[in-house]
Amino acid sequence: MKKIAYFPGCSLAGMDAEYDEASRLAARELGIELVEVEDWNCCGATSGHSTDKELSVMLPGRTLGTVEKMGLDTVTAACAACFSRLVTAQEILKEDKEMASRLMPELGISSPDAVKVLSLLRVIADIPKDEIAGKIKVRLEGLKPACYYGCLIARPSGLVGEEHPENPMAMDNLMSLTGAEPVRWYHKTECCGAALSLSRTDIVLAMNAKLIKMARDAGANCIVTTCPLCFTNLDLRQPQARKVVNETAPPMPAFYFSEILALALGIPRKKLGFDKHTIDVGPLLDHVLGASAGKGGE
Amino acid sequence: MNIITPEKTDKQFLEKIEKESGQNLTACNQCGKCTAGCPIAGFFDIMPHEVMRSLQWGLKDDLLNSHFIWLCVNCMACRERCPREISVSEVADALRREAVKEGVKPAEPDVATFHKNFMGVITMNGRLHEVMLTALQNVFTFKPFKDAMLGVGLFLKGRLKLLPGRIKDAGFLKLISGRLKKN
Amino acid sequence: MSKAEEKEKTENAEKHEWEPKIVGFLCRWCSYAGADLAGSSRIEYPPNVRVIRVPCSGRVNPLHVLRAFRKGADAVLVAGCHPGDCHYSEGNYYARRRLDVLKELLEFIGIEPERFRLEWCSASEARRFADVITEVTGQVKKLGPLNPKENKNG
Amino acid sequence: MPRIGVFICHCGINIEKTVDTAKVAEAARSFPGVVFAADYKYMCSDPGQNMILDAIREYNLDRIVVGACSPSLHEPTFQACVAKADLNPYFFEMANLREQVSWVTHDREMATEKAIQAVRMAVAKAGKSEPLASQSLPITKKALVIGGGISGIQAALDIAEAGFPVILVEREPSIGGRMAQLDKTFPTLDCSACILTPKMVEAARNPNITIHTYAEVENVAGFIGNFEVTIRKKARSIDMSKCTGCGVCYEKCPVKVPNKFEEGTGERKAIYVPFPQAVPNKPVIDREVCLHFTKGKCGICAKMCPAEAVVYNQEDEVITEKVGAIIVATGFDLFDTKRYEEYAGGAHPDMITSLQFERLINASGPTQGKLRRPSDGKEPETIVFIQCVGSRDDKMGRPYCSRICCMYTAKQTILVREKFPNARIFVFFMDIRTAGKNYEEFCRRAIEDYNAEYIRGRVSKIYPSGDKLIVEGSDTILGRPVEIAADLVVLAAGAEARADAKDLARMLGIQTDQYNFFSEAHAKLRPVETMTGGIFLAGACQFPRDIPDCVASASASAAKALALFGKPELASLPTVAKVDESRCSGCMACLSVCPYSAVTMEEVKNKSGGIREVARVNPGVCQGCGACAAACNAGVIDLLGYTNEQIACQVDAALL
Ligand SMILES: Cc1cc2nc3c(=O)[nH]c(=O)nc-3n(C[C@H](O)[C@H](O)[C@H](O)COP(=O)(O)OP(=O)(O)OC[C@H]3O[C@@H](n4cnc5c(N)ncnc54)[C@H](O)[C@@H]3O)c2cc1C
Ligand SMILES: Cc1cc2nc3c(=O)[nH]c(=O)nc-3n(C[C@H](O)[C@H](O)[C@H](O)COP(=O)(O)OP(=O)(O)OC[C@H]3O[C@@H](n4cnc5c(N)ncnc54)[C@H](O)[C@@H]3O)c2cc1C
Ligand code: SF4
Ligand code: SF4
Ligand code: SF4
Ligand code: SF4
Ligand code: SF4
Ligand code: SF4
Ligand code: SF4
Ligand code: SF4
Repeated sequence: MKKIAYFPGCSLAGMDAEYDEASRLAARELGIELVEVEDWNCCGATSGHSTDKELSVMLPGRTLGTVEKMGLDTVTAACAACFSRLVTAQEILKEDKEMASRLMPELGISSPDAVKVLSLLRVIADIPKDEIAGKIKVRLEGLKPACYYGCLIARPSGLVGEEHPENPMAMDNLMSLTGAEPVRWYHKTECCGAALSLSRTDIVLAMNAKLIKMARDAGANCIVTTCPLCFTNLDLRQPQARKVVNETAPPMPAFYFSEILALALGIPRKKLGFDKHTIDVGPLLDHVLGASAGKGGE
Repeated sequence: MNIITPEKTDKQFLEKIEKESGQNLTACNQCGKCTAGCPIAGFFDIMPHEVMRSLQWGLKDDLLNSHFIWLCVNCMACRERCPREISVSEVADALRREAVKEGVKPAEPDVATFHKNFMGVITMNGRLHEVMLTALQNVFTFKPFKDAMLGVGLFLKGRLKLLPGRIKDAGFLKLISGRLKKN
Repeated sequence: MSKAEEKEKTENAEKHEWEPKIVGFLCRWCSYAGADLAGSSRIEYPPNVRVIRVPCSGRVNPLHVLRAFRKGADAVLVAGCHPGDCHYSEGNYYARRRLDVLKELLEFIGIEPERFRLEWCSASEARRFADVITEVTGQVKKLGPLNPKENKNG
Repeated sequence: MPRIGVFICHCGINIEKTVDTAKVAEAARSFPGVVFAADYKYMCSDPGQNMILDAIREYNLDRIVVGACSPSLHEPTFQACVAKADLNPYFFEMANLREQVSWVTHDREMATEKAIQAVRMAVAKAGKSEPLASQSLPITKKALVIGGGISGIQAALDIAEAGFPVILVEREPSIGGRMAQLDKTFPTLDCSACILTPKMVEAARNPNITIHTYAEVENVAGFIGNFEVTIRKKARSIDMSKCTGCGVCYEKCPVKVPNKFEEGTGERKAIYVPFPQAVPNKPVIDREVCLHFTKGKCGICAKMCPAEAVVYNQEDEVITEKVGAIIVATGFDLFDTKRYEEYAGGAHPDMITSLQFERLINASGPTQGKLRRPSDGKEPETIVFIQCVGSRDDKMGRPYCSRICCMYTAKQTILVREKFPNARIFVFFMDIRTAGKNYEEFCRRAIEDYNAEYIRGRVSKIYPSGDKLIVEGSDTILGRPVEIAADLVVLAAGAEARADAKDLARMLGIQTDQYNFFSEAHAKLRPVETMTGGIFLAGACQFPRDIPDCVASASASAAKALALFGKPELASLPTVAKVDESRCSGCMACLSVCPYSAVTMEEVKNKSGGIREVARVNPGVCQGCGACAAACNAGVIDLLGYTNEQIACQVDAALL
């Protein structure tokens, strides 16, 4: 079993425990053990770099140092914001030699790129296709996901390791392996506005409504995310967003990509926290799993 | 009277932000692609390309008092598509930090309060705690019941923890709170 | 003046005292034109290179390079068109073959490889030309003079 | 001992600003052999040149050194100047104090020092210079034109009309180039075919012009006045002498493929004429798709042809031609708009390139000029044009302005307005560049009379929604984002160098710029010449150009070729290799490296009467590369003008 350091981040440890659970389970099925970073701290998110550049390096920097201490060479974050902060910290340390020489010893970092930072999506997408295909137990035919990557997992290109900042395909390809039929849509990496979720909810709701509409127009019957902030935004805030635009079409179920993957890998539905979703995913899952003869169902 | 004169502008500000953001600000040719693709532009008071133009002039006060600096979510759509390879996102960051440093009264108090609360919670615990953050946000922005209904729903679904997690490394907490106080 | 300041001053003076001499053989079709373009584009670079215009990098005889080192050059640069772009179709290949051998010889007699550079630089690569000169000058400054005491009359 | 005069130029303040020219002149006075030194404001001006002539007379100078700009600018000027005083032009040397000193060094002291050094080296070299003379060479008074677009056609016609033969090589089955694809042309809106077709026919009829279509130049050897080119005429599978151009053959051909000439908007058969006005108007079989060649069956066209002109087993023909001048007129490619992933990957059917637009609105195009939405055939009500797609974009590696797209976009808005009086027509632009005769007026007409709505701002994203394309742009003048639901989006794709321009440049031994467009010898003073003698540039292969500019540059390059043909003979290069036969061991090292086979081995008699072989250089063939001189260990073969001794002196002077 390959060991990869795992930075759950505040969202997963707090509100989004079901993503955490699904990710660990799915990864294990695929031969990867996610080892939680010891005594990890918050990455600082947008507030960090809005306040103080050095602090915005120190917060994720400590994690990088800890991973080195744990003797692991790769760390993954399930949350796009955490992932972005980790990569950016590395980048700043690489560029700002002065800051690097001051902070690195304190944080226990030997070299800015001593550990590789990968998004959880990338970790799984890097597993050979056949290997994943061989482990799919439940075909999720009838699931038409709009794969939503969000802004921070595909940008800035060159730093994050996704193929294209406008039309990344890693998640789409994974979804196809499960038998789902991802739709071609054009808002895969459009921002959801999560950073303003608590302070300018009005803006976030408008962005949310647009994303859901675009996914629906493209023929999707659910939206799949890689990031807890995106998920919270699209799931938890969706009822509010619907009100703002007087939406009459049925709500759009949202999932984490690892939940879908876990289902397809044969992990029982009830072990995955679908009941915690705000938008009811039951009917859609009944439909999809029913179609595959209830093999993965309860 | 709102007339620009060279005397009213601050060219050093351009240099400062250039350095802080690592972007070549004079490279901007005002094509407007950043504004065109920005998901929040419809809510801004100053458009991303106008931010760049204002910087080229050195209109420091306009910028530090803008809503823009608080509303930009750093999604980097602008950075990805700018034909001159400039990141307005980085510029927004630098301006925001500058505003904090100079103690400018934020045009978006709720956003500024959010960042402050956020940093407060993590310096206390090393980690974020949504209940605490939401509570603080609502108290400090005088909107006590905002999002409360969401909160109850989450609580009932078992998605909210009421007790914050805290990291063990007290030294690090001290280090970051020291760093914060310096500002 | 504090001690530290004094030290810095003498260090600076020392730095200023010695400017390396670099002889550059530039092909007139590409690198010489690239150097001209650096001029028209007003790209500044260190003034240490003394340029000899040759019709082709293939014109440069290894003996010319050796002579330069013997007469006190701290570095020698030969620059020509990119492989495949030679105005005379293959002069730069001959240059490479010949000068690679020379490079080994130079290493053998103890001249650091950084002191002899064979570079490809086209007529449009003004920036690259300036960068190469800046880089070589920097490297040689770090290495110090080649044979500080030795003859100038051999 | 030579008597050397040194002249240091201020170039106004270009040199003087950072170089203390008086000090340089002063220093020069102490260099060995220097008997006179002075500085002056503009050496290349008449008074400057007279100053040199006066000094030669007064001080009896026999070598001249000028420290000024780059020799690539004014070496010929000063060589001509000293020749007036009956000095051999190779007694002149130039030190480059502007491009390589004053413009790249800010510190005045250092710049002055570097300038002194450069002059010292030039003086040292001049001291060892010898008089050089050229030989006269014959000129083949025949031109090769590569590329049969409007530029190539114009150049060929001009040369032919002056009475010299021209060979025109075009790689497509017809001449015409991009212009043949256009509908109407700015700024006069004449129909492209109406003005181009007569020229194509004229070129075909002119007895001095031989056109090879479906052909490519495979090799070029030789030098100015004396090139030898190899041309491959690809097998057309048609006997051109029998074919009457009746067109029966392609009517019945069962194979349909996208037509490249229609930019993929229409189809053609496996046997085809690319467009109705093609010259020659005779078909060609595309062997990649023809069933006879891919599956070994069919043969319908041969059966149908009343003239028995279809020849399946025809083979490529390789011919060689001797020419004295070559004009390159290979034109341009269009930027691949698919590279803009944010524009829905450039791949939506209702998003077309500007060139596809030309075909779709063209009465002889695939839709007979009925412009409809490609996706569903509906009449477009809202049309959005986007300028600078793949131009002025560092991110795409295309920071330059393509020069033609502002104007052709204005033209296209007029053309659509004529078809759809009620449509809304939007144009997103960054700047409107209309620097040409009647161009600005033309563009204003599009805006004022044809009601094209111009929006200043670049588009960031385009995506389909429902049956519309949503265009997300901005109006930077108002400072607001703009969103338009369009039926049809036209991308003004930028112009770029032909994909294979670099290969052609290598074959010809000419230079390309950083975007792979061919480089002229000097942007202002020699704009249609290349650095290689006898090779000239015409049209858009050099940089994006519209038709008026293409035709002007084509005529200019023709004039250059004619100037060459007007000479009775050619002076050979004086800076050639020379062998000291008495010392040559006959090792043949020089012979083996000469790229032009200018070295041969000749038998000579020894003093003792024995016979031995020595190297000998043909000065008419030698191009002065010096590879031989570098190869000869004994220093027997040397390059005049760049002798071993001269280089050694320069090295020594550099290190004093
Ligand atoms: C959409 C659009 C609209 C335009 N509208 C206008 C307008 O209204 N008015 C105007 O003035 N200009 C217009 N232009 C510009 C005009 O098309 C060009 O100025 C002109 O066609 C360039 O002519 P050219 O002969 O230099 O190149 P081309 O037309 O490109 O011709 C080059 C020829 O060389 C051939 N060739 C290439 N390589 C080789 C090779 N290796 N060997 C042999 N043959 C080769 C090609 O097949 C081609 O036939 C427009 C351009 C575009 C893209
Ligand atoms: C301020 C300015 C800056 C410029 N900078 C640049 C630059 O940086 N780069 C660049 O490329 N271009 C530049 N230009 C443009 C450049 O000056 C012109 O392109 C160029 O000089 C035009 O040359 P010409 O020979 O066509 O015309 P002119 O230079 O005008 O020459 C015409 C000549 O004809 C003579 N003449 C006129 N009528 C008669 C007659 N009836 N009989 C006999 N002789 C007559 C005139 O006396 C004159 O000597 C600049 C122009 C200006 C105004
Ligand atoms: S996209 Fe870039 S160049 Fe264009 S206006 Fe914005 S910052 Fe300036
Ligand atoms: S980073 Fe800021 S300015 Fe740029 S597109 Fe995103 S929100 Fe707009
Ligand atoms: S000779 Fe050259 S340097 Fe002198 S004035 Fe003329 S252009 Fe300028
Ligand atoms: S090949 Fe025959 S059928 Fe075809 S056009 Fe020529 S003559 Fe007519
Ligand atoms: S032989 Fe080839 S070209 Fe002729 S009709 Fe058949 S498919 Fe067409
Ligand atoms: S000509 Fe106009 S449209 Fe074309 S690149 Fe230049 S500015 Fe853009
Ligand atoms: S210089 Fe020598 S190698 Fe070069 S072309 Fe002349 S003879 Fe040949
Ligand atoms: S290399 Fe020198 S010695 Fe040998 S054949 Fe040529 S000229 Fe003679």
